[in-house]
Amino acid sequence: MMDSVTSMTFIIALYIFMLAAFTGYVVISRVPSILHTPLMSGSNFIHGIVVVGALDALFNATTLTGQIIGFVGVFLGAGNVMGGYVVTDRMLAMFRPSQKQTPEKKGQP
Amino acid sequence: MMDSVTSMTFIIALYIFMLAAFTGYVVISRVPSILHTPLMSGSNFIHGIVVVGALDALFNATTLTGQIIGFVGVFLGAGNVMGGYVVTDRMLAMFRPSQKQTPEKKGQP
Amino acid sequence: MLIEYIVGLSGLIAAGLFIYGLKAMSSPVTAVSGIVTAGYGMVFVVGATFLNLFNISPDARPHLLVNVALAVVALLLGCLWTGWRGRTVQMTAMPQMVAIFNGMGGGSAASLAAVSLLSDHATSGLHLSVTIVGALIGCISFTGSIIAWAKLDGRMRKPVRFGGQRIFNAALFLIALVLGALTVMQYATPQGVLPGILFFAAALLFGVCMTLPIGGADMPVVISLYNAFTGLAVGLEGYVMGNPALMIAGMVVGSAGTLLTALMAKAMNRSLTNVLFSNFGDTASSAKGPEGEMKSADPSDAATSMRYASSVIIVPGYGLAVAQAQQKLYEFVKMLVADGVDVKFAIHPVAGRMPGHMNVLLAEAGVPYDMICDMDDINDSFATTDVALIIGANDVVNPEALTDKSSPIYGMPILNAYKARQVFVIKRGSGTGYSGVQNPLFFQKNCTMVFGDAQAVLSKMVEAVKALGTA
Amino acid sequence: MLIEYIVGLSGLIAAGLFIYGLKAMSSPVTAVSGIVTAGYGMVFVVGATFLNLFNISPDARPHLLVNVALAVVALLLGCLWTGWRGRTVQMTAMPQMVAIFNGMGGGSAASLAAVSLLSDHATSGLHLSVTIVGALIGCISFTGSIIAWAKLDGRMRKPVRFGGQRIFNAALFLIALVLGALTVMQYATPQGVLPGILFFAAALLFGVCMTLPIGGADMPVVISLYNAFTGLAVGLEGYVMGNPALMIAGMVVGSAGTLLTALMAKAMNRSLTNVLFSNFGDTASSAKGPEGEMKSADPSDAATSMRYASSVIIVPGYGLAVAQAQQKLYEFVKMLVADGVDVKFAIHPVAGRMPGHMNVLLAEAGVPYDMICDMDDINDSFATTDVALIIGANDVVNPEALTDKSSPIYGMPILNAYKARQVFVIKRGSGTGYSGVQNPLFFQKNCTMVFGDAQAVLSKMVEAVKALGTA
Ligand SMILES: NC(=O)c1ccc[n+]([C@@H]2O[C@H](COP(=O)([O-])OP(=O)(O)OC[C@H]3O[C@@H](n4cnc5c(N)ncnc54)[C@H](OP(=O)(O)O)[C@@H]3O)[C@@H](O)[C@H]2O)c1
Ligand SMILES: NC(=O)c1ccc[n+]([C@@H]2O[C@H](COP(=O)([O-])OP(=O)(O)OC[C@H]3O[C@@H](n4cnc5c(N)ncnc54)[C@H](OP(=O)(O)O)[C@@H]3O)[C@@H](O)[C@H]2O)c1
Repeated sequence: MMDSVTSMTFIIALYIFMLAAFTGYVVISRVPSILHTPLMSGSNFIHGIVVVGALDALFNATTLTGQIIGFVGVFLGAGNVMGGYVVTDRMLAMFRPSQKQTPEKKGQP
Repeated sequence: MMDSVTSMTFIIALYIFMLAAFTGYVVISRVPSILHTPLMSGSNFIHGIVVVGALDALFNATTLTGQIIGFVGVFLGAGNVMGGYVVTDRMLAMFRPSQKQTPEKKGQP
Repeated sequence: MLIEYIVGLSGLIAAGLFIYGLKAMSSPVTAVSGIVTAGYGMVFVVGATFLNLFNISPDARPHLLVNVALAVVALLLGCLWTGWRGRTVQMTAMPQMVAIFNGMGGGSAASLAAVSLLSDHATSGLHLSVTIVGALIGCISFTGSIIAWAKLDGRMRKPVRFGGQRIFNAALFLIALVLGALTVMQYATPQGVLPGILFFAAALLFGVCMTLPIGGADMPVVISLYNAFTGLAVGLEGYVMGNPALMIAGMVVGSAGTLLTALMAKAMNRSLTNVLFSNFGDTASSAKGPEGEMKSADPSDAATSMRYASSVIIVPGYGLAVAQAQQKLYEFVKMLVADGVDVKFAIHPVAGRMPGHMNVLLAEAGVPYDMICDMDDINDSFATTDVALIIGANDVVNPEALTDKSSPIYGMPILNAYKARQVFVIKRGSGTGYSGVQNPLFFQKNCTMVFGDAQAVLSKMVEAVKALGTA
Repeated sequence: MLIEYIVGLSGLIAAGLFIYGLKAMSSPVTAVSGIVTAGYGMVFVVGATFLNLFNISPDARPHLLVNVALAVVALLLGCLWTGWRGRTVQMTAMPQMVAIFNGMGGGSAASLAAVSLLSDHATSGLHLSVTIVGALIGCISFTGSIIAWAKLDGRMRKPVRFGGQRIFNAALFLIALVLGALTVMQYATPQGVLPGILFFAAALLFGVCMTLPIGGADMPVVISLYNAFTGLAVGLEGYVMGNPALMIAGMVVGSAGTLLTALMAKAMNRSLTNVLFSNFGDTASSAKGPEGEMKSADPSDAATSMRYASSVIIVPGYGLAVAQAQQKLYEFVKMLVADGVDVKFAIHPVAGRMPGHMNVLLAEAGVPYDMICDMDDINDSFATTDVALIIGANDVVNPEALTDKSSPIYGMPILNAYKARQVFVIKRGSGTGYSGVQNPLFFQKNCTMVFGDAQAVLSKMVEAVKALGTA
């Protein structure tokens, strides 16, 4: 695995982590409080990318244990992705300015 | 050189470039115009880190040509660093709020 | 090689889209496009991952068909179940829903770690250690989030507490660490299997035990913390798998989530340690503070005086969410506005049980967001306002926070509703709020209580104004 | 190995400090600490680089002493010369100073590339191509910045232009690319040396030729562009050297600088292509626009009416910088303030010749930054102001920009000085500004000219107010 095109040394990994952490910090630091809840679920959606790792693991599974764990991983990851997206999307769709206030309602009975 | 602790593949380099570019963009995007000039020279200072690369090159020079080019590189890089710092520092030191307006003047006759 | 490049680049693009999307979510105007952008990134990178099927290890080739079938089934099951739950959940139940989805991510990260530990091609002790740390964090996030869900969903009413609990938890954590270290040291030997299994068990158990004693009302902060945890776990497992897209996405969420957690805790005037390790928000502190005479009025009287007021500020709180009365409230407000009353909503940053809770509720009811004011913007206006209508809010309008140093909420900024000429408070009885302290505002001269469930009271108010209109 | 780790980590820390510092520079309050933080990062990483001496290639070991001596001398020379120049340069000469320092960075990146090409342990065609691209950009930035300096420093007064210049430049660029490709293909063979040398020559020449035709007044935008170029070159050479700190610092500046350039060009109401490839800002467009009667007054009369006004807004422009009159101006302002006049400064984003130029000038003179207002904040106040005093500004107060579609500055937002009850304009004569168009404001009824060099005029004004005070 270390000879793939995306392999990296530990130091390089630290550089990437540093940059990513800084990015997350800067991006959030000025968010208005009105968006805190959708933002929590939006970032929740983003870490759903773990499903990609789980898929790779399942694809390369050779034992039954591996398959079971991989299956569980993909299921959980997919749930994270889809749930996070749907919930965020629903919340954000509700924030609209008064001018174009359409009477149609979504979801909720 | 490719087996050092900071070696990386091209794809990884792209990831780092992407993150760094995004960081630069976010950090600058909300700077008030009052700081544009010091910011230009401040970022000018930062790319002076090239002197580090030039030092490495000079340390490893084996030929006269290599030494000359390395020397020039270090000289130019050091100039970038020092000049950028001094100029930025001078400009920024002048921005002070009215309350603690000290009468002492720096530099300029 | 080519496939590797394509997959690598797809991760790069996805990571870029995630960051871009997260940035776009920082403004209500671009927020919707932000989540959509991030969504495209996700579809893209998941799709590209299937290209890895052309590149799997030789050992796995015989299992290819089964594995792909399993993957598709797992994907479908996961997406369908959470998609359905996410679409149909009530807005007030959002916190616990987010907890579940977050826990799933943590569990997925933990299973990634398990797979790495099972496979025998780990490269270094460093890799293994990172794997273990990621697994620990992922497991805590997994079971911790489930407990958080159970509490918020009302399936676990009381915080579970016993003597020496902190020592027990600390011991459990240490045991998990030791088991993890054993697993690393005995990696790829038969003796390593048992410590490995026990390690996961201990980590999962620790997630439960760590969350059990925390009061239900503190859960949103804890969920946000676990959200950051899952991000961190995903980032670390991404390093283990050599997948920079996971590293970046995970770490971005890890740091953003940590900041969000800190902002939340700060807005509630607590420290994170305090949330995690103190027994606050539980002991229904029966030490009732101020006593005195509460005036009360019936809904139609209150509605009438608002109808003829020139300005009204509405302060919604957790009780509005409990009563699910946001639609009725907006109906009432629309009638007032039609009659020429100047109505604004004042939102305290920690009103409700998660940050922005009230904004979401009101947005759901269709309240335009330019009627909604942040605390700092509106606090000066109360003094010049005819009526402040407080609906199911308590702590966020408690003036004791400004004056009484012994109060648990001392120091929390509040909405100055007490300064309004007339204050109406809709609540069911004399129940306290989240912090368990009584509110002297309710005994103030200019304050009138309107007892009853918010939904019922507001219905009556709507009727009353209608009656006035036709009169 | 240990040393490699230490050096690698020092780069990590430095990169973090750079980013942190750059972020801190985004507010006047934290800006000073920002550059200091970045400075610590630089000292740290440069110091750590000397650890690499324990780790140099075996071939280089015999030259160790010489190389270290050379390095120390070069460092000292570079630091001392630019440190001295930077300390003593006049504030008005900042743009050209930044140009020089920036050019040095570009040159350093180019020499890094040359070293890589000379050494014979390049690993792949990709590496070599990146090296060449970095070298090209670095060379352009190097010589281009020097030309920019020469123009701004008044050593090269006229833009050099000739027929077919664009075609010539395009051809030169192509030749440089071809030579670069040849260099890559014949790498490490004797035949590769000549194309290599010619490549550098062509790239350096192209930097000169690209910059020659651009008008002096456009130089700040070009300098900002070259600043981004140097960043990019450093980033690319950082990749070649396997040094992520260079990659990050360079690319951060590359992207930040690009954004800054775009903001600058936009503020001047131009596109970047327009700056680079049109011959704007040169042909002293003698097509004089409005004609009419200009009223003029002498300094003491103007000073007197300001002394008795209740509010004055001052609009400084490029002429103030030319006349070096900022200290005198503030002296005058302090007297007005002492006499109870409400004085504000209105700064147009592109007043002067580089963004923030006026802010720096005024800050240098000690003007507190809360007297200084941005265009958007103050534009509505002109209509209610007694006196607008325009000093050496022209384009930024030209109302034609709002109305006359044929004007080259049409569309640029301006300071609405023309709306003030009384306008005074200090300038030497009827010279036009940067854009070369006449300003109808000067012929307006409420406008009075005060002719003369700004420094001289302001001295007289100070005298006049002093005289009034004692009277
Ligand atoms: N937003 C966050 O992120 C967050 C997270 C965790 C904790 N908190 C904390 O939660 C609190 C929020 O303050 P708050 O003022 O919104 O709420 P609160 O202080 O918890 O008070 C809610 C009030 O609503 C009333 N109520 C409950 N159900 C009702 C119903 N169906 N109809 C009418 N009234 C009802 C209750 O009184 P009755 O029982 O008498 O009806 C109670 O006094 C703060 O202390 C904050 O620190 C906030
Ligand atoms: N800030 C930037 O980033 C930047 C960069 C490049 C270009 N620009 C452009 O530069 C222009 C800036 O506008 P501006 O209004 O500041 O300046 P301007 O339009 O260039 O006008 C300057 C005026 O100052 C007068 N002047 C020159 N020397 C003087 C002295 N010693 N004493 C008194 N007056 C003197 C000149 O008239 P006399 O000759 O009659 O005295 C001239 O009309 C804009 O068009 C902008 O687009 C800005």
